[in-house]
Amino acid sequence: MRSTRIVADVARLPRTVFGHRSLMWWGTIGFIVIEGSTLFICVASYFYLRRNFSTWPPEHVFRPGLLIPTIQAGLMLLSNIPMVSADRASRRMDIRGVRIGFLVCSALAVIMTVLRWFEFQSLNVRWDSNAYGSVAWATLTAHGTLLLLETAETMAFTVLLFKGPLEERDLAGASDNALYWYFMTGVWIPLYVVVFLSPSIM
Amino acid sequence: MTAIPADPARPTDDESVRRQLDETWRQTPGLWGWLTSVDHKSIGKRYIVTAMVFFVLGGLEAGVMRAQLARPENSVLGPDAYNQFFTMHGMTMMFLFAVPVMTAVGLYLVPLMIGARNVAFPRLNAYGYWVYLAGGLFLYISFFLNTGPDTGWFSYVPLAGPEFSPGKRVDVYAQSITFTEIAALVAAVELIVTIFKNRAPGMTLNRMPLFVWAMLVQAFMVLFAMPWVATVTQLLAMDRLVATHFFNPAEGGDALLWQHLFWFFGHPEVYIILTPGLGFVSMIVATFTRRPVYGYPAMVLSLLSVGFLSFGLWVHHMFATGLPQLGQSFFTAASMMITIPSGIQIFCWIATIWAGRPRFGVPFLFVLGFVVIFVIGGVTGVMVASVAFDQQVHDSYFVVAHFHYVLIGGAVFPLLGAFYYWFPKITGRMLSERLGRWNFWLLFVGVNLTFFPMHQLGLEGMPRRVYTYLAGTGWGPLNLLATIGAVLVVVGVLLFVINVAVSLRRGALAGDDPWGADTLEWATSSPPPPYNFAHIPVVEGRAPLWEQPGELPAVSGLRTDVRDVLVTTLLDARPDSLHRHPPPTIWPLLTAIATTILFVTLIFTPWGAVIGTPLLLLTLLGWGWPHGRDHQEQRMVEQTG
Amino acid sequence: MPLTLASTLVQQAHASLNPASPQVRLVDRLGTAMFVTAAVVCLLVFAALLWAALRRRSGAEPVAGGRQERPMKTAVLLATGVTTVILFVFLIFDVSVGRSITTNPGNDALQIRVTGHQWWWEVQYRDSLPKNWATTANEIHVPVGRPVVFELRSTDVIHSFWPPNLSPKRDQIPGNENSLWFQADSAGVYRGQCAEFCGHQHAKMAFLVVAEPADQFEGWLARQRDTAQTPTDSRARRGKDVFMSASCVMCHAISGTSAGSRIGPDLTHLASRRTLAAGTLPNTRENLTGWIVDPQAIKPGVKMPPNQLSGPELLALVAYLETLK
Amino acid sequence: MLILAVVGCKREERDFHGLPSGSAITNPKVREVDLVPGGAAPADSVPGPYEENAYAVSQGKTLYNGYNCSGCHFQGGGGIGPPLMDADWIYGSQPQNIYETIAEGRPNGMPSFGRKIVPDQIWQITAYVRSMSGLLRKDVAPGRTDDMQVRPQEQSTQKAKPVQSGIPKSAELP
Repeated sequence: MRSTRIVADVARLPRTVFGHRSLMWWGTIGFIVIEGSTLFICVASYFYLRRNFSTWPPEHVFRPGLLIPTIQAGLMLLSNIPMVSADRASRRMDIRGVRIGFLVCSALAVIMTVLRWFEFQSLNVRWDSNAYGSVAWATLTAHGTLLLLETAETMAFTVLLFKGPLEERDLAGASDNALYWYFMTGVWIPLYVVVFLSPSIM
Repeated sequence: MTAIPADPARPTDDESVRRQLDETWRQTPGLWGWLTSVDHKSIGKRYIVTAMVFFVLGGLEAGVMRAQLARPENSVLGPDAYNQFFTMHGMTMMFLFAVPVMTAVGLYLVPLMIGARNVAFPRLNAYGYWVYLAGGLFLYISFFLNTGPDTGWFSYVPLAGPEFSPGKRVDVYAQSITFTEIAALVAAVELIVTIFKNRAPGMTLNRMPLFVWAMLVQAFMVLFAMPWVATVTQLLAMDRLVATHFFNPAEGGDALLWQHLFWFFGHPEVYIILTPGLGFVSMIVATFTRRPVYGYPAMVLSLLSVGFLSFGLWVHHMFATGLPQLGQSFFTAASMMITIPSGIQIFCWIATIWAGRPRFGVPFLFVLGFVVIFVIGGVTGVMVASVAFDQQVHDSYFVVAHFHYVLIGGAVFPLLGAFYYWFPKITGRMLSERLGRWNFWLLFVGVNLTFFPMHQLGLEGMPRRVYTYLAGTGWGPLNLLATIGAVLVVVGVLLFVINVAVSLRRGALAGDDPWGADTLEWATSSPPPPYNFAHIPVVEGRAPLWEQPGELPAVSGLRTDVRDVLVTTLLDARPDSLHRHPPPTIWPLLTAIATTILFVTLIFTPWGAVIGTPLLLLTLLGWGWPHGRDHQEQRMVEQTG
Repeated sequence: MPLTLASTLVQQAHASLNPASPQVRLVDRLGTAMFVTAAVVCLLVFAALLWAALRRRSGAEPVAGGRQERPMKTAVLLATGVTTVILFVFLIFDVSVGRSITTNPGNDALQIRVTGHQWWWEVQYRDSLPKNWATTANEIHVPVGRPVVFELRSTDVIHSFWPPNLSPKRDQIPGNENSLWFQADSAGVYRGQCAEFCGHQHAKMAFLVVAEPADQFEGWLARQRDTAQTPTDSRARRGKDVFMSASCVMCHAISGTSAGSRIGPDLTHLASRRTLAAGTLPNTRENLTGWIVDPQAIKPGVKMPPNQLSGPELLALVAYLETLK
Repeated sequence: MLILAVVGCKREERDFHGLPSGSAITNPKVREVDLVPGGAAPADSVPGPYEENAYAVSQGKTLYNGYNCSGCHFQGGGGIGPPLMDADWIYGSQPQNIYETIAEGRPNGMPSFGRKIVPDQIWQITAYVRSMSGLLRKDVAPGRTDDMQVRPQEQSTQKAKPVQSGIPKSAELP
């Protein structure tokens, strides 16, 4: 091994960093890109298949119900308020604020997961009825996996926040979890427009 | 007499630094240590070995196919077996060999080249390998049980759909792709973050070795391409298992949807395999001509534009499907355009060789062989980019010849060159040059003999993926010639295996830097210690070892009693923060097992989700839950409330 | 059993190297031009590589930068420029060839519907009057010098229609109708084969295109429109009974009889065809008998099952089939 | 994984030559008189050769449609002939019963196909008919076809316990 001469000392560098300075943040962005692509492919397939139909939804298929999906979309948007506050609290090292934010979001996540079940029924079509049903179900399922994962992660984090031996960097982790939450809820809005609104308005 | 250091976590003299680093970073001994390792070198090595095993298996499959095609109406394989063989060959080479081996070499080398201690997410890295291994085993166990996929690596619907491919063979196809795509995506994230955030201080983006650039571009291509195939195979699985209608024209589905989605991945896939190869070539050319590669900015821009353009070519795989002429011409233009950056790289290498003082070591021979074979594959690539010509030779042996020239030239030759080049670094021993020369010439002659006649066969009308052909077609003699070539290739690969086996025990000891190379991996010992570098080096130029012939500048201050790594800024690689890496852990393996259970049971019953998902979540929890807290440095957050 | 197809039957080699239509002639010209250019480019690159690697060297250790790099820059730029120009010329050539191939065939074109099946080709000559339709299989007759438009379909998986001497290929995609046209220049028998992997017998899914003078073609077509003759010979009559009462009738049609199933090839004029089993066997009595007894020995995986007919039944059946001119 | 895969062995065979010759059931006792309700073969009768072979079952499905079985039975829902996708079996649900029904025919409309369909294919159709009411393993039963969706795929059909019902009143000869 080559011998070295020391030209600098890095011992005083910070150990807890937020945002793009943190490794986890970049990792999260990576997975957001992957999952975003998956959802994009679902939407692309949606519009590709749509060209094969003269009416959309196809004949003899009811339009999707809008009540529950609209509540869900609203909830997704609103849930960002507690998550943003938790995110900010984590950057202030305000553990109490993070705990409250995560507790609220865990509860919301459970509600949203349950609502997803009813959203499937609001589609008013089965996945094996026709290609329209297939692609609508697939899009909802793809996003549903993200929702499920994020629900599990947020709940696990909440337990850790209350129970676990905490370190500073766990708060940076909480902030990265918030980033994923923004993505998961934010990406739902265009999906909601495509899957639920577009058959009614276009 | 050594002075007692002020801070026991940061000894100052080299001896104790190394001893303590070794204590901290080394892998737990024994089988348990192997299963729990999170070291990028340990994982990289097993990744490479596994991929090479699959390479040999894929090659054997090709050998059996060549035996079948050696003469007309041969009976080595029936149609059912042949279809499984050619599908397995394609899938193995694409998903289990080419992409993983490139990624694996990247995972091994990139941290060493950029002066890092490990990849950014060591546990994720372990998980990626285990999932890849599970996918490969799943595919091969299925194959040995006569459940090998038999509809081609491209598995066009409706042939691969539920009506025309009963049984589980195509489900195995879809699911084993999911395994390997997860592994590839995980590795891509890994590499991108490592390259972005773990470079040695001073290694700004424009000082990165060309191989690191190549891996960065490859990782981004993986990130944007692989989700397509992972998604489209899931759509296929749903069509087959729960009767969705994505590809059923009678219910509004579309067979061409599969082709669009598949080739949007499938074309970049070729460049995903190729790009690391280009990186190898740049490194070998620089070392063996004893000068830096000419035109660094042009090389980097070429890599970037190849990566970018490769996403605009997918339709040239669909020229015979009857898409509108105008749109097709656009894709012809794009396909031809990608020749320009590839050409620029070839020209720059030739210029570098011209200006340097070449040494004809085996790695360099492979580079020369690469240029010849790759250029032939490149010019036939331009030919098939033409819509009119492609509609004639599409799905004929001409195309088989073309892409084997590209992939063997562009990936296998550079890879073998890289093996001869980096083997001393990885094992501490040199490969035999004498066997290496035999290895090279046998492969070079064998590959040309196998694949050159196929151009002619294609022009004579021989379609791809036929298990036999009739004597009256007159395709017999050239096929026999190709089979003879394949025998030479097999012998060549066998020599390579022998060379590795012998050299591992008896090869000449390599020393740190046997080739007099310029990049950081040659600054550490061979094989590198678990922590890679005792002190993280500081980089001041593109060829650090040539520019700093004596002592390397380095930084101090990382703790040696925990796995500290240095995080630097994205563009300028200024030291920014310290990050603590996890110790060895079994959870990535357990998570991979849970993933496997989920994926495999899903093909047999929807209840798989009910069994597999909780298992997966549970293992993820075990993975993420903090173990063994270190209270010394990290202040506990105050327990308020 | 020697399975000698057909080189005796096929006058022209199965190759795009022997163009027999203006379409393929154009493509051939494009291919040749590109091939010659490609070969020259390859040789130049190899020569440059060899020279760069082996040239005599003198002087000091090479260093990056400085005056030495000026000729390198010129050379790289020049090579890149030449590459770009070549590609541009190729592109223009390609687009113009593409245009010529896809021009409108004109109004007097003959229409033929070719449907791909696993693993044979259904060929239908359609007409405004359905009674003038003629259905055959695996052998396409076309008049020389008249454009022929092919309506390409598939009812199962994707196949690809490719008679290399006459036309570039075009996929037959279920749910997605395609077409192409060509015009045969010279009379001859040309072989074509499926070019998209379609399952077990993709390898033995061939067809013949018989290009013949217009009057000969019209005569052939008129005969194909006829219904099958009722056999006069007693053994053939008995063969017809075998056909109608055994498994044959479940899949095959013979016009003018009660056999009307469209699962397998139409056999109305079987004896007039040159090959059996989609271009796999010459149409001889021995081959026909062997095929009926055990098709799986010749095309493993084919949809036709082995038949357990008694000796006399078999002979009668073959005798009947041979009357189907 | 191994166990699941091992179970799959037989599922994946593509046996192009079919059964060895002479393996067809030629039960001399099967005569018109025996074909009254209740004359179904006992449970220990010959097992069907293709009950575990997905390829053969799928061939059976193709033949079922190609030979126009659906002309009378529709897609299993019944029409002119009795429904095939319910639990109700007039002449028994065992492979041998079904084979005999196809080969010999039954009173009240089911013709005899013994001479027109080779035994191997009858067995394939038999296996498919059983899959329609969920009597085969799910990993062997076919998925959907590339046609209009008229019934749930056989793979997802729940197994219904076969009931020996005898000839329904409506189908009795007047």
